Amino acid sequence: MLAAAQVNAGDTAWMLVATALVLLMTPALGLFYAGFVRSKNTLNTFMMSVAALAVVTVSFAAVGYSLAFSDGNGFIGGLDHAFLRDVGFTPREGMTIPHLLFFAYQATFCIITAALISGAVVERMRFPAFLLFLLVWSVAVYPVLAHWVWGGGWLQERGTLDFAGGVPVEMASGFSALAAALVVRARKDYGRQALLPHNAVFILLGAGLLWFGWFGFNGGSGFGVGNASILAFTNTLLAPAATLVVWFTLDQLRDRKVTAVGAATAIVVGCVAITPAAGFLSPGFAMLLGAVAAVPSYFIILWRPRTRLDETLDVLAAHGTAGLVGILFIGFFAQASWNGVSDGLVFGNAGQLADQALAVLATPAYAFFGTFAILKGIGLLMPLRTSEHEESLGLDVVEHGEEAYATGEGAILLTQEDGARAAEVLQPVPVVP
Amino acid sequence: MLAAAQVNAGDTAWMLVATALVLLMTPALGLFYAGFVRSKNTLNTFMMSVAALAVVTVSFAAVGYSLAFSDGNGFIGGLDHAFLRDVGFTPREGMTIPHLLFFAYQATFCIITAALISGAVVERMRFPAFLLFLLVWSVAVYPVLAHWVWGGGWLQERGTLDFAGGVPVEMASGFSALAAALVVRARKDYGRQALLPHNAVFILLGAGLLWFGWFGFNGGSGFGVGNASILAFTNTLLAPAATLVVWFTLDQLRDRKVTAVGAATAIVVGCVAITPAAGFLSPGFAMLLGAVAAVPSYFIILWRPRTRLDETLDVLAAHGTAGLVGILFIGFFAQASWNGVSDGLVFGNAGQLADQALAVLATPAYAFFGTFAILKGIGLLMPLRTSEHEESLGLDVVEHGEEAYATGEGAILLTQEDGARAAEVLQPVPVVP
Amino acid sequence: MLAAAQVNAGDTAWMLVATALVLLMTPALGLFYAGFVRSKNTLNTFMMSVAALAVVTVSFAAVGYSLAFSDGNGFIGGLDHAFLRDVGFTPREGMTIPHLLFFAYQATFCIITAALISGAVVERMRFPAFLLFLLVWSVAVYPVLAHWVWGGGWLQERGTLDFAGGVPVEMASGFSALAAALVVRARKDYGRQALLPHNAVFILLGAGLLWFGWFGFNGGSGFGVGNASILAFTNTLLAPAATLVVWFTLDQLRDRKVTAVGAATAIVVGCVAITPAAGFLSPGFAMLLGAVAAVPSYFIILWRPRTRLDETLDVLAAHGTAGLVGILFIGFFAQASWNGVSDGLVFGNAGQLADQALAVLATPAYAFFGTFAILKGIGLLMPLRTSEHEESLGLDVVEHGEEAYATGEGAILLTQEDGARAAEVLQPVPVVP
Amino acid sequence: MKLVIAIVRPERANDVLAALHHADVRGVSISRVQGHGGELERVETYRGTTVAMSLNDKVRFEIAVSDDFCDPTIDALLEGARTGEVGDGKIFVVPLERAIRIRTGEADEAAVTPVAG
Amino acid sequence: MKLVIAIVRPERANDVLAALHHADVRGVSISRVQGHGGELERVETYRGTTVAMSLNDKVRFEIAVSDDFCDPTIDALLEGARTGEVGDGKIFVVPLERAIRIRTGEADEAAVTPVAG
Amino acid sequence: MKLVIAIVRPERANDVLAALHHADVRGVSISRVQGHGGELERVETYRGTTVAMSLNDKVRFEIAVSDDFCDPTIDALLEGARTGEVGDGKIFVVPLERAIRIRTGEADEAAVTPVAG
Ligand SMILES: Nc1ncnc2c1ncn2[C@@H]1O[C@H](COP(=O)(O)OP(=O)(O)O)[C@@H](O)[C@H]1O
Ligand SMILES: Nc1ncnc2c1ncn2[C@@H]1O[C@H](COP(=O)(O)OP(=O)(O)O)[C@@H](O)[C@H]1O
Ligand SMILES: Nc1ncnc2c1ncn2[C@@H]1O[C@H](COP(=O)(O)OP(=O)(O)O)[C@@H](O)[C@H]1O
Repeated sequence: MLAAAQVNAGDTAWMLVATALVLLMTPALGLFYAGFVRSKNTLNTFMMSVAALAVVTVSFAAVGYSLAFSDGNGFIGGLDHAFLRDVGFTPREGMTIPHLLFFAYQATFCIITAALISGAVVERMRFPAFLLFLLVWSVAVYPVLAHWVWGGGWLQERGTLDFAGGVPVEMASGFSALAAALVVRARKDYGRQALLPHNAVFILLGAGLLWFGWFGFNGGSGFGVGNASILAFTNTLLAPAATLVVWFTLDQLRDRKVTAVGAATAIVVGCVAITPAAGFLSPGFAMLLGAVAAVPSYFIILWRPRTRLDETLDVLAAHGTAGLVGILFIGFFAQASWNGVSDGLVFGNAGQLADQALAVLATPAYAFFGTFAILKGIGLLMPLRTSEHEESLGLDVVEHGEEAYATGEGAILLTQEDGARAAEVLQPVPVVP
Repeated sequence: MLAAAQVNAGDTAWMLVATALVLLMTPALGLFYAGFVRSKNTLNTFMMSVAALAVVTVSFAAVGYSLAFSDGNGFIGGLDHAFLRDVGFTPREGMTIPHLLFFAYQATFCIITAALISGAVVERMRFPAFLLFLLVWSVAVYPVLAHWVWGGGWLQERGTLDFAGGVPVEMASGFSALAAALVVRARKDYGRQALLPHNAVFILLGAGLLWFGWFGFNGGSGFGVGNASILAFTNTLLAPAATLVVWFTLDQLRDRKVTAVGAATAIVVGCVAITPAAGFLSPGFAMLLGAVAAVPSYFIILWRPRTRLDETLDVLAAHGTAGLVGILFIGFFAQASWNGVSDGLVFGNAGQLADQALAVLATPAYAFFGTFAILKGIGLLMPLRTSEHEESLGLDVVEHGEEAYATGEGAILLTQEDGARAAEVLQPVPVVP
Repeated sequence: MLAAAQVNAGDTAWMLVATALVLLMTPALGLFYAGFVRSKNTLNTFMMSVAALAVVTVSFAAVGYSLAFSDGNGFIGGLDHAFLRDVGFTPREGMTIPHLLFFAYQATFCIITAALISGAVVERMRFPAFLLFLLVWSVAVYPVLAHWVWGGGWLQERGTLDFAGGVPVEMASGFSALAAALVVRARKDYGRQALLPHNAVFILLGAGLLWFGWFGFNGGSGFGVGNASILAFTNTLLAPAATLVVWFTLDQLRDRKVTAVGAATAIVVGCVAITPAAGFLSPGFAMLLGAVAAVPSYFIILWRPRTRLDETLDVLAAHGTAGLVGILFIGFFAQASWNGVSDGLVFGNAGQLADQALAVLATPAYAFFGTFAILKGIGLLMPLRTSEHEESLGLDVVEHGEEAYATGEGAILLTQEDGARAAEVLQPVPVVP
Repeated sequence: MKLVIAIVRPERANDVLAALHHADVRGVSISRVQGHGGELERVETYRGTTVAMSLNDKVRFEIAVSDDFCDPTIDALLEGARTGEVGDGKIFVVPLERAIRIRTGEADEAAVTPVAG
Repeated sequence: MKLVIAIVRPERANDVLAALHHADVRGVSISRVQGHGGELERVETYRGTTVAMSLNDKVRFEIAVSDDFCDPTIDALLEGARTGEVGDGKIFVVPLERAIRIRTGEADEAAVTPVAG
Repeated sequence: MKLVIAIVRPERANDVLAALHHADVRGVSISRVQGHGGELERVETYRGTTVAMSLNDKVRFEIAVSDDFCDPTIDALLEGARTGEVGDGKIFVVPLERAIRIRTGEADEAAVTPVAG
């Protein structure tokens, strides 16, 4: 039970927790998303996140991790760690936690990122098509972007900073969601009927659990309990609070009502914005970032439903945009006296901003076109969405054969033996022509 | 990424987690409280906790932390740490965790304490007035009391013991709630109609999450993994269990039915009672405290609704009273052989009881009159409560423009462009005189 | 606040968290189970888990812990640690965490195990009878089995391996549930009507929280941050994912629909299967175990409702069976190069399989007959189940005098004073003969 | 016999029940409905989606009474439900041909309010 | 034509559906209601608030039938819903002037049970 | 006066409301019901329990109208609710003897649609 010499117990203890916290974020996201849809699509929406837990964990262990984090070229890693080969207790170069734990931590990131994209296609995408999408996306898109900034890829080489995933997580999910919404197209009633969240308590609780998990997401991205982690952790408290305050103010100005769904959204936006920058900004600038990032996301969320773009749960606004703002903000306000790594433009290092800008150009492009191509490809193999009739029945019944809130009235027990009898009993009214 | 020399990795790892756990308690409280109200006030109730996350985090970072924890006089701290000045990685004197983390941990305490008070005024207080209240209370009341017992104030000087917040958290919220209920006055239907909890599952889950978070609350108040923390942590398991057993018994004796809402309440009462005493009592006396504290809270909760005092969610009974019992209990049963600090009366040190009694006199007075004055003051600036008509509509629609459980039937989509058309369609039936 | 010399701060930090995580599992289980029953039994079902938190914590502190973990004979421990005597800060022999923390961690195991059994008897068992059952079972069954594998009992002596509770937790709860279902017998409508889960979101969220907690359950069973813990932790991510993938496939093959309730079940089954084996298998074999364990549980869950056995929430299939598979799997695939302890048959050590087989024979027998006898005994003292009439009213009203989702309509406020008046108002319609 | 249907405000439901009780009306079935009438719509916002809610929560009473009991029942409903503000609701009276008590199978007057008499 | 309204126990709802099915009644709409009748109130407690619950959950059936089908429908309802204990519920029969099938617009008898006749 | 009852698909409820609005029908009460008719059952599975769901969600409209307004109301219902597929629902018309506005106590025609006139 002795750990390898260079493993630090305190760092490892924290990273175990951080990993569990990030894992929790995926069911929390399922809950958050499920609250947003109509009750007839509740389970399907939640299941898209559960599916990510299933599919992406396996694909990431098989090849995703290796493609992201083993040696390769500037674009993509190799297959040295495929099927967890040589992923054991000995820490990776320069780290103080077991390699296996580092893998588990990274896996939870890929899982939630893939799950996030579901927000763009809920209430109409077929579940089998989404399963296939998860599989391909988690191999072809996430690992590439993770490699760029964390696995020794070209952005990391250039010096682009991304503390906890502005590139592979936030911008990737946001711009992938945009592509997914375009390929899968709008729900049939979108823009014609009011499609309202069926349970705002789930949304608020989901947001609360997400924030809780995000302490592991950002606080764990220093891979230990060093200063960077402490800073990232504290900023994850401060930035979303600032976002909330600004969001409240905008809501109040707009129509004198602070909304609960808006507050839940603000928590997510604040957490997203600070994600890339968490370990690089002073607490004061972290709060500024939280405040500033509220604005574009707020107005995109206001504007988007007026368009034909049914990017249903606004992943682009909440993740893509806020992540982009966070990445750029580093370029301005990174402070070497806090992060020990690099200054931003405001502290005299304009080059950092250039490096950040590069990420902001390349990531959306790769995520968007990658996702677009994947979904178009899957569309050739199988239909991407349910029929109009199925859509109006609701995906819970159609795709999963279940209802979220069953009462049992009118439910006739079928046993395998009485299949025949049941069929007779269940015969519908003969339809008069 | 190297931490300052005197930072201990294990202590820091645990305190990161403890901070996240306490942060989680505020959404958990929102859920717990939301379950208690009628469905038309669900979101408003939850949002009062979310508002604390927004407002108090900012106010605490700005001045609250400094007023509590920087040098000052016996009554209040100074402004040395205002706007987090000099709050960095170097631990505070005598501590083994980064100062920034200590700040974050303390912030989560102030947040939840402020949120607790909302229990007294749900279902009728206007949201803007509550926002302002949070701002003022988190600057003028909490930091003062925290300074008294933890920041070098007069109670701490005298030797009053308060492990995790009997004074600034539990008694403060309880007696502030009493004042708030008196100033804001009863709901219009209070005492006339049965106002029942709309979702007891939220109450039970909320209580479960609160208990989970409380391990960070009490277990973290030793600021590391030393003996005091271990003792506090274990007592946070044992005491609430004892409270539950006694509560079950009282329920059973009263009308032969053990209630679920009662069980959820017992969990909170047990956690509250052990809060001040967690690191000072042996496990056996912790269980005794849990058992004993059940009694007054139980009977106050039974008696209060028979009065005109609509202290709606019984913050006084659950927090004020149980916190007071916990503070006093230290005076009797503190045991130096377990806590390494001080004995209580039973172990031969009567002076400790006197010090504890002092806290029990001064804290309620300050919290009560402070809150009373703040709310009266706010009442001069703006109405504290909604109109009777709005109250009967429900605060979700009135204050937030949302419903917790929307179905979409009868919802007509408005877009900014067709405001005019909508207005026409929506014209109500001309009222026959 | 100085810890005893041999206490390791990193190990202790992690074990504090692991304990809190396992504690969280019991309310999570309450939520999970509550989602499965009809709405009129929601609170009763949840309360069975809350009752375990109350009763078992106390009984375990009083005698259970001692019977399991103090010196005794091969069958059962002694009373040296009864009432927590000599359970202090000094670690147990060979451990690096305070004894008190070790106790707290073990207590959370006994709590959840007892709560699990409720799944067999929900919707009809009387609450007082269940309370008594919890008391006796947590003293007479759990500690014995825990002693066998962890407290120096005969299985441990022989070399049987059980990392985190295949014997005292999973097989014990599963086979106890079988006995409980046989003694308490089926619900009156079982097999005649469709008894459906009233809230599948609670099921999914419950499963998510359980998985989250399970990282503490398995990851903490190495009692520190050593290699065994890291391996167990990572396997707790990988194995359930594999189970999910297989379960999806089986669902899809069966009737072309992947179910959400099935997915939640798969998460639990995967976590259970890896529990005994978590620290002994390589990640690859852990995934294999997760995949393999899905199959028997899947088909038992399919087959059981066709029988007269109303083991309502399938504890036997999800826990008993999967735990058994996990225990046996160790005998085949344990790998000393990963666990540093022992090899299984496949790696040349057939003896390990024999030792494992012994546990698989003895544990179900003890759990089944112990539970059977306890319940028969309680049945002599008091009725085990409610009347048919009460069963159709629902246990929330009958046993707890509450509704989970009250609306307040038709609720007439009773105050103690107007008891008389109320009685008059409430007089029912005189019944025409 | 008549079937009296009343649509009232949810917050008056308990007052209506009490008024019916005092009028010796015992049998009654109630359900939640949503109504559209003369009340103003309220505007709600969910992220960028703004909607006008044209329905208000109401409670629907359904009461089978003997002819003699029809007017007292209506009076009780009016007493319990009236606030004087728009949205108080409506009472509808429909002819009832038969009423049967399921427990006994007995028919007509014996099955409706007043129960004994 | 008649509109038959029945208030039954929720736990009998499926039996009623089956009985209706055997009586060849196909079209039916059901909803959840809460009823007050001869059943005893139950007392509930939420913290210090003690209340008497005067309403019980019931299921309401609404069935439009042709005149000939009225009696068989009532028989089926009685068969499916009766337990013999207080609270079994009531059946009400209301005259029905018109019935229209929305899908086709066709009117009267053709639109109600029995559908093909 | 008539009481018009319509059972329609939930997804058409808003269209029906709009159609009623255009027909100048203002007062309406709606509720959620579950219906059984000519639609196919769907099979659902919960762990090992397989069930056939014989009921579909519907929305029930209840509209009191003056005699003159009966046909326009039915036309509006047909227009708003029809999709042409099985399951579109039914309209029932029941005679209405009295209608009373609770707020004012005023009776009959004045209390039902059309409100003014
Ligand atoms: N003609 C009608 N048919 C059915 N229900 C009606 C009718 N008119 C009103 N209602 C019901 O009564 C409620 C109150 O009606 P409204 O016209 O707002 O009140 P008031 O009678 O005070 O003007 C409505 O929300 C609706 O549920
Ligand atoms: N006059 C009535 N009008 C409307 N509903 C009634 C009436 N009488 C009884 N009910 C409904 O029938 C249910 C059962 O009635 P109850 O009088 O308790 O049963 P029983 O007929 O067996 O005496 C009630 O809960 C109520 O929903
Ligand atoms: N005779 C009836 N009585 C009451 N409700 C009915 C009746 N017939 C149909 N319905 C209601 O109308 C809905 C649609 O009826 P259905 O027969 O499926 O459609 P269609 O008229 O298109 O054949 C049913 O689900 C049910 O709610």
